[in-house]
Amino acid sequence: MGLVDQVELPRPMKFVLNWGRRYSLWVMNFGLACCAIEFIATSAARHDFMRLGVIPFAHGPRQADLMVVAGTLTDKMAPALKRLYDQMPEPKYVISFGSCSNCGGPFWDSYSVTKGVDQIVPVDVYVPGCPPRPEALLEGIIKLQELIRDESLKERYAEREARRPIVVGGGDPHQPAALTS
Amino acid sequence: MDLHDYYMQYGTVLALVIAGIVLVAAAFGLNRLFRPDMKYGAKLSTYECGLDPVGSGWSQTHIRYYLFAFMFVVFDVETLFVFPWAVYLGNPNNAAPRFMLGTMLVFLFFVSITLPYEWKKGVLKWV
Amino acid sequence: MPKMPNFPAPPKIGLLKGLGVTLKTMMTPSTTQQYPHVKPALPPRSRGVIALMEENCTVCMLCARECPDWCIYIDSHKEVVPPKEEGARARTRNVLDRFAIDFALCMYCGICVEVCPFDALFWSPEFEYSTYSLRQLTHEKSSCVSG
Amino acid sequence: MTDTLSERDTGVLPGGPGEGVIVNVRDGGDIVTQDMNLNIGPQHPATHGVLRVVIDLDGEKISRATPVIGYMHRGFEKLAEARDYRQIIALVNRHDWLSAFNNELGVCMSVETMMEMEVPDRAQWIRVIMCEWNRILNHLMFVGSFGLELGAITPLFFAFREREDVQHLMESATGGRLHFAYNRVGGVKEDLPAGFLQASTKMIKVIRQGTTQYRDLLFGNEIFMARTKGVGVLPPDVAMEFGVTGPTLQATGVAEDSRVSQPYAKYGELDVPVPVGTNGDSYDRFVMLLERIDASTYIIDQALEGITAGACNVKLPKIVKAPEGEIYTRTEAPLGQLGYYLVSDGKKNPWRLKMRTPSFYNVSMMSYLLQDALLSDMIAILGSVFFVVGDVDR
Amino acid sequence: MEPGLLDLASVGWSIALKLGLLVGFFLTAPLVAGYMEHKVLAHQQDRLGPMEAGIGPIKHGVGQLVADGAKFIQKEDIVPAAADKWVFSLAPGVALVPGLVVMLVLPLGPGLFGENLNAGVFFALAVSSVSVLGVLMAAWSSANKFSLMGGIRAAAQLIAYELPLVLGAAAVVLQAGTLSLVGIIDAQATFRVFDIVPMWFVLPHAVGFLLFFVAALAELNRPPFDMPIADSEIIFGHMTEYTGIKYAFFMLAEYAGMVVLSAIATVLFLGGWYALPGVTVPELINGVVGVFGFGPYGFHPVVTGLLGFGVTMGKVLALVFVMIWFRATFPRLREDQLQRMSWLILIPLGLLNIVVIAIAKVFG
Repeated sequence: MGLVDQVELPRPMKFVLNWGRRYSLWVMNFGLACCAIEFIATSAARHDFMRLGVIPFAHGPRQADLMVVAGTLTDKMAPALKRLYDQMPEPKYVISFGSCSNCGGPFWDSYSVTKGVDQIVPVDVYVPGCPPRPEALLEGIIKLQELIRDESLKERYAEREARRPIVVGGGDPHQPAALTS
Repeated sequence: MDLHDYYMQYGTVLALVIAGIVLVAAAFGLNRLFRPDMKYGAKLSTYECGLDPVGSGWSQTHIRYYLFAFMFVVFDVETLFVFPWAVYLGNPNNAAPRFMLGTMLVFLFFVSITLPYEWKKGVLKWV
Repeated sequence: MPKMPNFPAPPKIGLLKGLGVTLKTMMTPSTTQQYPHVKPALPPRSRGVIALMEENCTVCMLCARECPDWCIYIDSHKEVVPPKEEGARARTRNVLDRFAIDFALCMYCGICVEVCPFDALFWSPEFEYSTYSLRQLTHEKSSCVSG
Repeated sequence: MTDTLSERDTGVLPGGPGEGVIVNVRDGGDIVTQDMNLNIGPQHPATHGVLRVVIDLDGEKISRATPVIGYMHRGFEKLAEARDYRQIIALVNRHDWLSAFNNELGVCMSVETMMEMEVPDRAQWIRVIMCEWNRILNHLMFVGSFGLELGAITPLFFAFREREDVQHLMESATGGRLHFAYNRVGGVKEDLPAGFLQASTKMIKVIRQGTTQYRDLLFGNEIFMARTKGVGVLPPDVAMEFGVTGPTLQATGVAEDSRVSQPYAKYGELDVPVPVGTNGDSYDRFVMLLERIDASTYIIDQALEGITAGACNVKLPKIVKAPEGEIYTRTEAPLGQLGYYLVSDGKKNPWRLKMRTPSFYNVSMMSYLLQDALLSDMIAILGSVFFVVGDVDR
Repeated sequence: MEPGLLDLASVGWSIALKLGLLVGFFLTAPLVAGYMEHKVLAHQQDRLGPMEAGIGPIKHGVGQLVADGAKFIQKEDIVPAAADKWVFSLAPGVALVPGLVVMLVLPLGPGLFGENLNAGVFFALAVSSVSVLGVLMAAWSSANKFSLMGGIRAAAQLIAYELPLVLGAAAVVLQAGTLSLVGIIDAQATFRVFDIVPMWFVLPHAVGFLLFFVAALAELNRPPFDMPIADSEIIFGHMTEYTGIKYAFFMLAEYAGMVVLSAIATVLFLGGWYALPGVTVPELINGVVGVFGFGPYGFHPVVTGLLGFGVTMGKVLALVFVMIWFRATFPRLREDQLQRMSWLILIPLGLLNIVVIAIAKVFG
């Protein structure tokens, strides 16, 4: 057990730690559909979200701090997304990018689409648009950075603990799910 | 250079190794202090593109380049021979540099003719 | 008459040529726009946010009906307007109570703007309205009205 | 491990939901090896989103590859039955998100043909120009991502620099950056804004400069050639059998292009060059992209000269109803032949809208191409057989 | 050299001071390389790279890697359930510590080195390849297929690059007649091409330098030889399952490796701390001001050492720059192509190089 999720750290320390998290958001591109293109556009030369410390070098979930769910989440894909979210180490953040991941968007009446990614993972910032323009993602990232700047990890975890009803595969949420081997 | 200096030098090496280990341990300790610890769901499962991993991560696969590995060992030992020779070849006290050169040329010749041979045998292929 | 651009042969020493391209790019200023400090210049047709000019709205509900996502919510009530002249018939008028667009659901197709017979809806190229909670993405009348 | 091996020899291991996986055991003399079964995707940096390829690896060699699709299935064809013709336009541009305008056009043309509607000349010209800009947008994306997957990160950034400009240009006319929703039954939504044609002329120059830069960066690059030449060779007859179209087919040497063989809009009046490759390998497919970008700039150049003044849409009835009947419209989307089979029972929404999307056919031959390829070659093949996952799954 | 207040070379540093300075260098030099990678890569790709994270008023993203460090220290540590726990946890350390240990023998300035081992070249090459062991441990223990593939590739890469690296260095040893790194720098100071033109070893050993540099890229898993961590193929290779501080160690090891191998190349081929062939910085300054009738000035040994350090770091960063430049430009090779290149081109070239140098040495 660590210190951060148990006690409220003194202010200067919290400031430094929050500063670190704020400017080092390694992002896992969960590019699913159309929005993925705008996500790539945000990472590309014109908008370059690396300026803000969003580093797109995390190719798997293990190194990532931020998951940007960009695009339509289908019911077939949802377990994979949930698992990848689980595999990210704490503290982790999620940006829901675009109408599809916000709540189904144009596919609100489709039989195969998950209506909103927040049904399976907790979302920190919602970016509206279909697809949102790259600047909108940048604005969402800045919103997230403001949230990180002011947050207390202790409170965050307390809240997370309360908001963790979803367990894939059942069983004790604190135990790893049975592994197939 | 006497023996004392020699031990002193490698003593520093040892001290640095220890310093490195302390550095790593300290970072791990600090991490332990500051990190949250919440293992739940599928967090500990093996990453395989978001799916249940199929089979074990340790499968017995065919490593086709094991012949390269054998060749590597041969050549690496050979380059090991080159170093003492190389240091002494240009030494002013060297009585017979031409003889040394000649012997090494013979040695290198025999080592390097293995390459065309392996090429002919078709060993230098990956798949 | 325009000419088909001819397709140049690949450069000879490709590795060095490539190094030249990247080095040259490094020497020239980059194209990055620093967003929070520099706001983008958006074309006027840009579909950023749907804005309502309330006085034009007659609560005809066309937009809500034509919306492929059903993301427009309109509530209204009828009001009796007293006649302007003595003895004339009193008129009833629809008064808009609630006009809300759920921008979490909106697919930004512009059909509502297009079908509006009185041009009460129009596009405004604003895009900075990401939120911490999904609820806040439903923009009520007050926040829809802009520009 | 031997006992478990023999057990697994014919056994079926649990894969993802619904898919079983068979494990091969090889007996190579005295060494018994086991094929490694690996899921590439649904979340993998190389699969352009959520395509999943289940591969059996013998060392680094792929002994079998099966593409598993459906992770992006959103039920377009079903949703289209519940939308009227105006709403369908906004829906269909999302299945192949890189060629939104071409998708819209197919549906509009279907309805127009069924209604026997005369589309004004100017609208046709605008459609040609927009189609080609969209084609360039699409190809630039693949130029960038192909380089990225081979490990050269810079082409992506260069390609997106140009993409950003083209998107801005299209946004100035249509209002959208990705999903334009600019087509209407009977024309386009509104006339081009002032200065659009001049901006287009300028943009052509920018694109040509850009392609020169990509060529310098990648084309002659010896490593790039070593990685792509002779990799994933697709013979023309196999390609035809799989129903592959577009740049992937043209790379095999077949000069098939709907814009030439069945011209629509104003393509009949234009000189449409169809580039062809020789070997049908990854390199040729990549060359196709750049040559097609060149061709597109040339077509835009011609269209900018040919464009006429006039109305750009026709007055529509309040509710657009396609008369009873059926129609198949094919257009040349950036990735290949895109067909819409529209069946109408005379109501305001289609009775059935079947899509023939090019990506689906490109992915279907993945098993053929990946057989006996190396893992690294798989990336070169996946990147050069152009597909968009949404276009595969619909 | 004039004796100063604190003659570093003759007095010798106390071990604690040495260790402190080395650890400090070890922790800062990779940050400089990492920051450089961010910025150079960004500008070569027509963008800006990190801009917002700054230290105090200094922006332009100088604080980016510090922020990364502050974040990694507070990331959760995940050991996958299927992994071999001890090996998994030890691997980052095994990959990291060799980078630190090699720095002991690197001569960074006149009198500015940890120890002048008389088998310095050997020590440096041997220890720096130990970090591959960490990679293999990580790859095997993760129990992840992508990691395993990465491990197999890393092992294959070891086979391919180690020989060209050693052969390139052996030719230099042959030329200098010593294995000591300081000795090699001194040998370059007095070396003359055709007994007239002072020159560093890079010119007569152009082939050797090429071999060494290419092999160093392969050892560091830098593009175009980054197959073991090829992100578009096998996610992150051996690092796929690593989180937080352990992953950070691998990254630190990579950048430290870049600095170390560039420094070794600087010492072997580029004349170490000499500003021009056979001319140290103070001599250069005195020479230049002498033209205008000033000087010559005497320099404190500490100043001399620091100036030499500056020159060395300049050369090291230039090599690091080239590595980054390659990353921005080149696609990656395939593993079998690297093997073929190594066995059919680099290794025969290396053997030939040694023969030519030896003949020139004996008869020239």
